Amino acid sequence: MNDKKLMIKSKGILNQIGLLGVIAVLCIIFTCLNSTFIAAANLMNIVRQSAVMIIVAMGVTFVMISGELDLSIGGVACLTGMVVSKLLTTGVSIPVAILIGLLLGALLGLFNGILTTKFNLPSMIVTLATMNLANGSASLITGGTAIYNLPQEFEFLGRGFIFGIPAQVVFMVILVIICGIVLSKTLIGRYALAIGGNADVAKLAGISVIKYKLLYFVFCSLCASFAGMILTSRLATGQPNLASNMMMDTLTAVVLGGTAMSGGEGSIAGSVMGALLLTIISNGLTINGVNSFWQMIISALILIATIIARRKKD
Amino acid sequence: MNDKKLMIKSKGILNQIGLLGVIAVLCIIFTCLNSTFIAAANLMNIVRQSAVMIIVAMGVTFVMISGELDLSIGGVACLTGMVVSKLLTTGVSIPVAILIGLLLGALLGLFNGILTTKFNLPSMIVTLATMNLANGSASLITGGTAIYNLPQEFEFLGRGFIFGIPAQVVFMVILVIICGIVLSKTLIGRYALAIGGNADVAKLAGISVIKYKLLYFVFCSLCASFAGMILTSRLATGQPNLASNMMMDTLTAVVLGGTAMSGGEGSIAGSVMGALLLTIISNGLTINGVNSFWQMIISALILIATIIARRKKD
Amino acid sequence: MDKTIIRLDNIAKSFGNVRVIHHISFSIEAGKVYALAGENGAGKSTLCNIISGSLKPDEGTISYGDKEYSSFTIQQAKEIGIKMVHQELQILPLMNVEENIFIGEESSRRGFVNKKEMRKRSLELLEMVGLNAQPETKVAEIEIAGRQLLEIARAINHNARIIILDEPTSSLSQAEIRKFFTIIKKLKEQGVSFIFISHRLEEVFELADKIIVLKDGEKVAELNTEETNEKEVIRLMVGREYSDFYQRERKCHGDVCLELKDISGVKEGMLNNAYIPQHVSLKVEEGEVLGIAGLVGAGRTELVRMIFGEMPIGSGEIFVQGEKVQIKSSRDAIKLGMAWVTEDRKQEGLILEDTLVRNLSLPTVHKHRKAGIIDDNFLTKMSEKYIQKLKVKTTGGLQKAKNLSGGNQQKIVLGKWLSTNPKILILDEPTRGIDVGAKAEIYKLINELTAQGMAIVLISSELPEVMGMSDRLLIMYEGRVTGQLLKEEYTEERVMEYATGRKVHNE
Amino acid sequence: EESAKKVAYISAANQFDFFVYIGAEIKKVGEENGVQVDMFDAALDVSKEADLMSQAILQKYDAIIVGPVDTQALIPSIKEANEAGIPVINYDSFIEGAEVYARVGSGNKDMGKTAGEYAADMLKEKYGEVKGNVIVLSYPALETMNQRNEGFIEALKEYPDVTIKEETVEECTAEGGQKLTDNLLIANPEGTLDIIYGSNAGVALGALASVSSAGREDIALVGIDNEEGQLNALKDGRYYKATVAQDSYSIGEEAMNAALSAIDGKKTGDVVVPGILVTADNVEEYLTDDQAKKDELEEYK
Ligand SMILES: Nc1ncnc2c1ncn2[C@@H]1O[C@H](COP(=O)(O)OP(=O)(O)OP(=O)(O)O)[C@@H](O)[C@H]1O
Ligand SMILES: Nc1ncnc2c1ncn2[C@@H]1O[C@H](COP(=O)(O)OP(=O)(O)OP(=O)(O)O)[C@@H](O)[C@H]1O
Ligand SMILES: [Mg+2]
Ligand SMILES: [Mg+2]
Repeated sequence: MNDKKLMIKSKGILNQIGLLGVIAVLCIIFTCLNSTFIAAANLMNIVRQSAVMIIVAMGVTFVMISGELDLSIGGVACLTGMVVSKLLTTGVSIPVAILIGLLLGALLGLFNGILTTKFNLPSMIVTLATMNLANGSASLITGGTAIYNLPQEFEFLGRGFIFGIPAQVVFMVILVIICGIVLSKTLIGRYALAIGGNADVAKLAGISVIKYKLLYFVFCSLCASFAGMILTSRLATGQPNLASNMMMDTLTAVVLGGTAMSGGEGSIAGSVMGALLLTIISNGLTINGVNSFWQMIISALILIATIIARRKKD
Repeated sequence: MNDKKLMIKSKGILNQIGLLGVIAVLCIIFTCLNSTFIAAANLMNIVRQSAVMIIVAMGVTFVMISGELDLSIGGVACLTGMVVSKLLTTGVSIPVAILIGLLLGALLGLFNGILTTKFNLPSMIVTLATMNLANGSASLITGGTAIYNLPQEFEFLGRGFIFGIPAQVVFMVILVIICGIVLSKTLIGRYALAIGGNADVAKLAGISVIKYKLLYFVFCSLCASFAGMILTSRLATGQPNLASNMMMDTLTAVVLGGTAMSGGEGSIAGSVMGALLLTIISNGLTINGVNSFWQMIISALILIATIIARRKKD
Repeated sequence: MDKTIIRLDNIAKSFGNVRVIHHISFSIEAGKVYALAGENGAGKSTLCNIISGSLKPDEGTISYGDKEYSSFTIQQAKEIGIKMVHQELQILPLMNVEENIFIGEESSRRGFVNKKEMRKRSLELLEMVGLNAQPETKVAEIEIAGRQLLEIARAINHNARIIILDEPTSSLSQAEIRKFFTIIKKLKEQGVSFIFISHRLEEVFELADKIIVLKDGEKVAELNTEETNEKEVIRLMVGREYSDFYQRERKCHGDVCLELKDISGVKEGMLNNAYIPQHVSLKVEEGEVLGIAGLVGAGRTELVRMIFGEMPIGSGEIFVQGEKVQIKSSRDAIKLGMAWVTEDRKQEGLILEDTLVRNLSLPTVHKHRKAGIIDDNFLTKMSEKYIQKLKVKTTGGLQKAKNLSGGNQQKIVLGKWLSTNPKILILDEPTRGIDVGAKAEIYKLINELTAQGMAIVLISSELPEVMGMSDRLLIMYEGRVTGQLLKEEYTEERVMEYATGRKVHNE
Repeated sequence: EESAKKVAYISAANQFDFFVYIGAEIKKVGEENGVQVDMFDAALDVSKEADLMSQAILQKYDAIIVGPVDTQALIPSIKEANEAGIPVINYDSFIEGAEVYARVGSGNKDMGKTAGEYAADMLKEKYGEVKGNVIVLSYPALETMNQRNEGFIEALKEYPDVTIKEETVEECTAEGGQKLTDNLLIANPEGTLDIIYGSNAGVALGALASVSSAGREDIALVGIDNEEGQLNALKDGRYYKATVAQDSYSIGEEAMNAALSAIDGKKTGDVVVPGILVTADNVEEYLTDDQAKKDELEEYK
């Protein structure tokens, strides 16, 4: 109990410092091993690579803080990617296709949310079901094969630049800033923390738990479907097995960033750094020619080292 | 509030009846569509197919009841399979290889347990790391390729028969009976429920929470490594990406069986039925020629229907 | 002019097929304090939950103004201005004090929370209720009493019209209670009404204008406070009279069971050091009840934590039955024959989702096995025994702990530890939320147990209780022992002098 | 009355056009011969494939046509079928060490070799001699890819001035290929890398997405498989230079014919349907033929 108290006290900041420390140490090591790591092009590459994960992590952070879990993100991203691809190849204009994609995301989020809250079912299973539902549907659209010949302009989302910065990075930064403000400065954020801390207490305090949880689920799915479109745009094809690792990676990033699986605790900065850390590990190792099996092992070890380091700091 | 209380009251039994109901309905539907479904041979096939999942689910049930999560099961199964295959091809005798495999499982479980309890880290991340560690190592053994030419006799585990019953089914039944007794009638089970219910209370009551949690983790990994050997034996090759779906499937089965993700609640019978249900769905759909994408969708829908049905029954 | 704010008509409520509230009617008028009195499980909390909108009644209506409701939603109750301090504390431990005070009622502009305004108000409120904490303090760092103050702050924050207080004082000590009562009286003058529940009848009589007595879910009387007395209320509640509560007579004199020599806690940088026990020495003999008094936050619970190895000890020695011992966790302590009835039944006392049998048998289950198999028959019988002995109001041993009323939960915690047959029993606020009848039973039990040679350490914030039931009294203030008194020397004034640090006894 | 014959078609992974169209062709031929064809998808999962085999055996199909996820891992299942007296036709990778009625496929190693030889030609054209840096994307868990890479590497091994590096993708999908290539492009800046070889549609397309969005025209891509995306890229020819296409239609047809013979108790033995090298030169022509075939099979997908 007592140690726990100590821990909790200074968590907010120190958590992030712990992560930052690990990130810094890794950057130094990778740079020493191969100086291209620190090259501007690679740093931008890292940020670009992590952008999609960070975007999804924003949604996941809210859902997880509110005490729920969303495993469907990968499925939602995949289905959105395929639907948008299909629409684009049948001649629907890009803005309309993107809107429909987001709408689809929102609907899937609503589906997750309603089953979880109104029907009072465990979100883990509900979203798992949604994941399969979405992945299955994504493959059904074409019978399992990919969709090609997307319009050139659609590539902007995943390959374009805004003032010389990759478009997806710009979107990511905007979203992160908004989420940071929402979590710390608005009722939406505060209630997420309260609901995750103890939903009964929140309910007794007159917060409409259902309404807010729905909101978090919808937002999370929106993030996922946006991410799905970016990935699709970047690949310039609709892939029916898109985002198959998204769920695991994103959850890891968010939890690494200090968001509690059981809710009530978490931060935007933490999730961003969690995602950056994961990307840096895989980028740094690849650049240094470490094969993907060693990468798995090394990143697992770094993962453990990070959570231990963070814990010590507290 | 009130409904919830009522619900919980009669959960124990009704939960399972709900699941049984769904299973029964499905069996009837599948049989109507294709009478081979109900053929003795297919029923045995279903039991055989679910045996591995049930074996792993036993370990997961204990860990989850005690309030932790083990995501490393697939990795442990995979690494064990590869290590045992490697040993067998280098001439180690079968019993010794199996023993080493189990030992490896126990060690990985210990690793999970120690990091979770002594270092007080979130088991979700710890076991996620172990999963990657194990999967990475499994691939490293051979550089990522499969291992062939296992001794013929090793196929007994996954393809042999004992009194005309598939060996793995026999192992599974024995394990289920033992686990059923242990959970309901022994300290190991009682303490798992208590620790998952409220670890502080359990600790103050003199239960060495750490010791018992270690035990559950070790047992869980043992189950996983045993499962890994069965799968390897069945394929007669060591596959570096064995059991890649094991974690998701098993967790689903266990949660479907009524074990609470947050601990303190769960049953062996529930987990067994959860696993059976998942197997029946996939078997029934396959037999009826449903393609794998539709299978994903239909099984997702059945999953949702099941948890709703179970909830209504309560 | 009619001053009625709300009126209940024929409210009834059942859980499953157990009827908990039988057709209760009464009105609440502005500026009055209504006390609900009744045994544990009489239905007090249930009734309050109905008024505050967190439970739906099965029958009856609630009128507000000229509107009739079959039930309130929480939001409706809030709009009317009904606030409730729940018996089981409703706090968010991971959020800070300020966030907890304002939860659900943040001042905000277009969705953005207005931190400045809330900071100002929360500092005022903390001052008002006497909670010695910063607005940014995480509630997890505050012990139960502080949390209770926090809830009170929350209830009085906004302009409420009816404030329901379900045992708000159960873990507070005199100083806080006084402060709190002043607030109540002031608000009452401003026209705020209160529903007040407390098992301490003197509090009821001090505050209430009307006393509504419930028995087994029925309203048996609605009395004007001036026209009645404690005896009558007790008789109506329990059905019999209790004359002298605290009949402590020491029958057994034996060796020293537990001795602490100059125990000090570890000074941990960030915690408020003042509250960590320092240089505490004490002795308890067989057959003796040693009382420990002190204000909230004096560090009494922390002291027990240290004895039980659940908090680090910096220096000092512990002797059990004359032998020096190293206690690393409560497991060691239990093995040495100690038992600790914890004060926070929800966090540390009960597995809420488990049955009574499982809760009662938790510390002893390992002793009742045959060839490794748990003897559930025995455990059930044993549990029945304690359920009866402590008069727990329940539908049976298979009921879940969380479905018991607060006082009955407390009895289960007590029973759980009694079942270990300890030689040294530490009771930390053992009668928190327990009704008069049950209290008397527990006091009787204390006498019986000590007569058989048990040593008891009784920690209580209720001065009459700790004075009435202990043979010797230790008084703590900010983590230090400021005084030791023998039974003959007790007076409330003397105890309070030590407890507030105005006087320090030097050996 | 004799009930209609039925054949089980087990695909290794329906996420690839290759398997989908083999299946469609098989179904079409089946229909023409009055044989029912049921399709199953192992989704690249060895265990699942074993389970599908058991199930098909239990359901007493008259023949099983199977494309192995892993040839060795399939051996016990084939033995199971042998014991049950059900003939097995093996397509795609050839199974060694178990008794099948026929093996139909393009020869993975040969296709790899074809791609390797083309790569050598390209290097020669670029530098006047065969030298340069080549990266082979690998996914060792997949046997077909290993064989294709083996053939490719063998073809280039003859030239000592060619440096070949194998890089492993995390997952055998477009995303996996892209992620790895993104990083490889950083590690191998302009002028230090000539060819990336991706021996399956997924990783090849991933590499293409990465290289094209980085605009690295100094790198030529060579691959295997004939997904639409690969063929389209050949048309524009800036990055993707050649692909070795398997003739799924002929493979399907041959496999089904073998199955029909097997039902009558006849063994067909090995049928090799060679892969076709498609480059910018012949892609239009190839696409026209291919599209015609695809349209014809649409209803059987
Ligand atoms: N959710 C529930 N399900 C079943 N029974 C319940 C539930 N809540 C309360 N009860 C029962 O209703 C009765 C009244 O409970 P309530 O909490 O209102 O009592 P109380 O008068 O507040 O007692 P205390 O003084 O101990 O707090 C008790 O017997 C209790 O066991
Ligand atoms: N009024 C208060 N203001 C601030 N903190 C408080 C207050 N009351 C209690 N605390 C917290 O309680 C802790 C010490 O309480 P502890 O429970 O050990 O004392 P106690 O004497 O047992 O009090 P209690 O009467 O609650 O049993 C301190 O660390 C402090 O954080
Ligand atoms: Mg009550
Ligand atoms: Mg205390």
